[in-house]
Amino acid sequence: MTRASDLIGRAVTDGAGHPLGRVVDLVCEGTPPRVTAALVVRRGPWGRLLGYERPGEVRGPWPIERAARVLLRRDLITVPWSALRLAPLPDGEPPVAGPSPR
Amino acid sequence: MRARAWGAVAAAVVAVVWGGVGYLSTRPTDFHSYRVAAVGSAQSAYTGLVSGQQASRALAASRIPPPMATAMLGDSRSAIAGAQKRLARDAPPDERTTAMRDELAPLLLQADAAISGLEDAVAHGGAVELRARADAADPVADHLRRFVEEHG
Amino acid sequence: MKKFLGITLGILTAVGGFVDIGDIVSGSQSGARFGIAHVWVIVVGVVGICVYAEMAGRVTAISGRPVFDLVRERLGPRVALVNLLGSYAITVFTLGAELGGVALALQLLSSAPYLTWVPLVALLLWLALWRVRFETLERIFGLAGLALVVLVVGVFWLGPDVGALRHQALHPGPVPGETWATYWFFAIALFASAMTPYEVFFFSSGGVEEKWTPRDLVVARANVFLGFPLGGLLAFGFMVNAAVVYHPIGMRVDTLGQAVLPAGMALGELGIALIILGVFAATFGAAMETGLSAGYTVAQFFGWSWGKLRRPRSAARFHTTVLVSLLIGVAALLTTIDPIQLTEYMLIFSAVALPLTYIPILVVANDRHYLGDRVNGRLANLMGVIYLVIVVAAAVAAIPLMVFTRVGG
Amino acid sequence: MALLIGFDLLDRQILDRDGFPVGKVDDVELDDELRVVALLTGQRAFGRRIGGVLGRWIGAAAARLAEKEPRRIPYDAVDHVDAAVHLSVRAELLPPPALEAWLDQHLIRRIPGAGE
Repeated sequence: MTRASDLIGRAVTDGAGHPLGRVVDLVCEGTPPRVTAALVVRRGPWGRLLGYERPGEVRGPWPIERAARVLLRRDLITVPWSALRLAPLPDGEPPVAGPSPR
Repeated sequence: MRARAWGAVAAAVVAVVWGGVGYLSTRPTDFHSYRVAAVGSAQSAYTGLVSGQQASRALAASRIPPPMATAMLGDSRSAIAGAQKRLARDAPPDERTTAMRDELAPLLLQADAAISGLEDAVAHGGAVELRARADAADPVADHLRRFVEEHG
Repeated sequence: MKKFLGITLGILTAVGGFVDIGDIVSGSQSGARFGIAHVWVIVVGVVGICVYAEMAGRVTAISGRPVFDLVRERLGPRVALVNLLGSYAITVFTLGAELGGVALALQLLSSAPYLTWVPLVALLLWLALWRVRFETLERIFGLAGLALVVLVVGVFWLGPDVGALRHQALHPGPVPGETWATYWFFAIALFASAMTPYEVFFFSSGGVEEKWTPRDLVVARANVFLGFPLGGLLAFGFMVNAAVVYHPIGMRVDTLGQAVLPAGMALGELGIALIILGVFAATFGAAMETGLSAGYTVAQFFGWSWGKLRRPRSAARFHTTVLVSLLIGVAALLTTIDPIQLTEYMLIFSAVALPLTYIPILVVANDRHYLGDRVNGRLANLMGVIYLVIVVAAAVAAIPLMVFTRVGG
Repeated sequence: MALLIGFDLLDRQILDRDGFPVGKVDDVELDDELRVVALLTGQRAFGRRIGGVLGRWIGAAAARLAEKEPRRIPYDAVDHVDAAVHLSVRAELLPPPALEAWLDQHLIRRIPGAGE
C-alpha cells in the first residue's frame, strides 16, 4: 500500500532518465479515482500554491496571484504517470512504482 | 541536509541577537543614554505624582469611590519607585549628567513623600486636608515637568 | 419583527464585543501622548476589520468552512502549522491580557490587588463558558459593553478645547517632544487593536455553528458594517478623553485607573460605575471570545469536533484546549507582568501575525470553486488588496519600531 | 473534472452524514494500481506526512496516546467532495479518535454538566 505523501514531493525523471522535477500533485480519473498523471514542477520551493494550480478556479486579486505564480511555481507541467519514473529516495529506499532507471 | 542547514541558520541568528543584546546592555553609559534614562524616569514620576493628585482631588470631591483612589495612589507609588530604580541603575558619566541626577533625585524623594502624605490623608484625613496635600504637591510636579521639557 | 430584533441585538453585541483591552490601552496611551492625531488610524482599522470580517463571513456562509480550516487547506500542513502556532500564541497572549483587564477593573472597585482576582476571574470565565448558553452570555456582555458610551458622552463635560482637537485630527504627526517613530509605533498598535485576528476566528466559527446560509448574510453584514464602526467610536472615546485630560499637561497613561478617571471627572461616581462596568464587560466578553478562539484555531486545524453549542463530551479535545489555554493565560499573568505592558506586546505581535490569516481568506474569497458567483467583486478585491498592503506593511514595521522606540518608551 | 489528490483531498475536513467533524484528510492510501482506497486521518498520519523532526515527534506522541495506527476511512464511504469531504456514514461507525476518547474518559466525563 502506498500513501499519497510518499509520492508527492518525490523527484521524478522521464523514461530516459532525464530529471523532470518534483511531483506536487496527483491527477486522478474515474471512480474510484485512479492516478493517471502527476503535476510536476521543474524548480520552485515547497508549499502549496494557494489554490492557483487549478486554472480558472481561482481568479485571486492579481498581486497574490502573480506572487503565487512567480514565487511558488515557475512552470507546472502535467506528465502522464506511465511516462515518468520515480527517482530513488536519497536513503536508497527503492522507488515504489515503475522500474528505477539505475 | 535541510535540518542541518536550518540548524546553522538558527544558531547564527541566536549568536547575533545574543551578541547584540550583550553589547547594548553593557555599553558604557554615555551622555545621551543617561539623559534618555533620566528623562524617562522623570516622566514616569511626573505621571505617577499628577495621577495621585488627580485621584485625591476626585475623591475629595467624591467623584470616585475610595478603593479606586487607594488603587491609583498605589500605582503612583510603584511608578515613582520604578523611576528611582531606573535613575539609580547607571552612574552619571560626566558633570552635566551628575547635575541632572542631583536635580532629579531629590525631586523623586519629594514626589514619594507627597504620595505617602496623600495616602495618609485618604486613610484618615478629611476632604479639606486631602485637597490641601494635593495642592502642596504642585511645585514638585511643575519642577518634574520642567525637567522633562528641558532635557527631553 | 423577530429578524429586526435579531439584527439590532447582533449589532449591539458587535459593539460591545469590538472593544477590548487592546483598544482601551492603545486608545488612551495614544490620546495622552499625541492627542487625537491618530484618529485616522481608528477609521482605517475599522474599515479594515469590516472588509476582513465581511469576506470571512461570506466564505463561511457559502462554503460552511471556518477560517482556520481553510488556512490549512490553502497553505498546506507545514506552513499552516507555523501559522497555527503564531495565531494560537497571540490568541492566548490576548486572553491573558483580557483577564488582566478584568482583574484591574475589579481592583478599582475593591482594595484587593488585581493578582488575587485573576484566578477567580479565570474560574468564573471557565464556568460561564462551560455552563451558560453562549447566546445569553454574548448578549449580556455585549450590551453591558455599551456602558462605555459614557466616555463619548462625558467628554463634553470636561470642557474640551475643540479647536486644539480639530488641529490635532487634521495634522496627523508627532507633537513636539515625540518622534515619527513613536507616532508610527502607536499607529500600528491602534491598527492592530482594531483588526484583531481572534475576532474573525470567532465571527466565522460562530457562522459555522449557527449554520449560516447565504440568506443569513444580511444579518451578518449588518453586524459587521454597523457593529464594528460603533465599536470604533467607543475606542475613540478613550482616545479623546485622554487627549482632553492628559495631553495638555504632558501626562501619560500607564494604568487602567488613569484610563477611566476622566469619566469620573466628567460625571462623578455614576460615570465611574458605568465606565468600570463597561470595561469589565468588554474585557470579560473579549476573554470569552479569545478563550473560545484559542480552542477554535487548534480544533479546526486538526479537524476535531468543536463548538460552544456542542455538548462537551462530543468535543472533548476542543474543550480541553480551551481549558489549557485559560490556564496558560492565568500563568502568563501570575508572572506578575503588568497587564498593560502585556497588552502592548500583544498588540505588536498581533500586527505581525495578521497577514498569516488575512492572505488565505483573501484568496479563498476569490475561489469560484467554493463561492460560485459570490466571489469578491471589483470593490471587495480593491479594498482587499489595499488592506493587504497595509497589513503586510504593518507586520513588517511592527517589530523594528518596537525595538527602536523601546516599546514606545 | 479531474480530481487532484493534493488539492481536493489532502488537508480537507471530513464530515459524516450529519455534518459531524470526523477529522482532516491527513493522508490518502493508494493500492498497487494507484487507485484511491482509503483516507487516513489522525496525528500519526499527520506526523508522518509533514515529516521532519516535528512530524516524528507528533507521530511518537500520538503513538504513546494509544493511537496504534491512523484511522482508516474506506474511500467508498465518501459521498461527495465540495468544500469538505462528506461521508455517507455516521461517525459512530468509524474507528473512534484515540485522543478524543482518552480525554473524554480521563477528563471531560468527570466534570458535571459534560453530558448536556
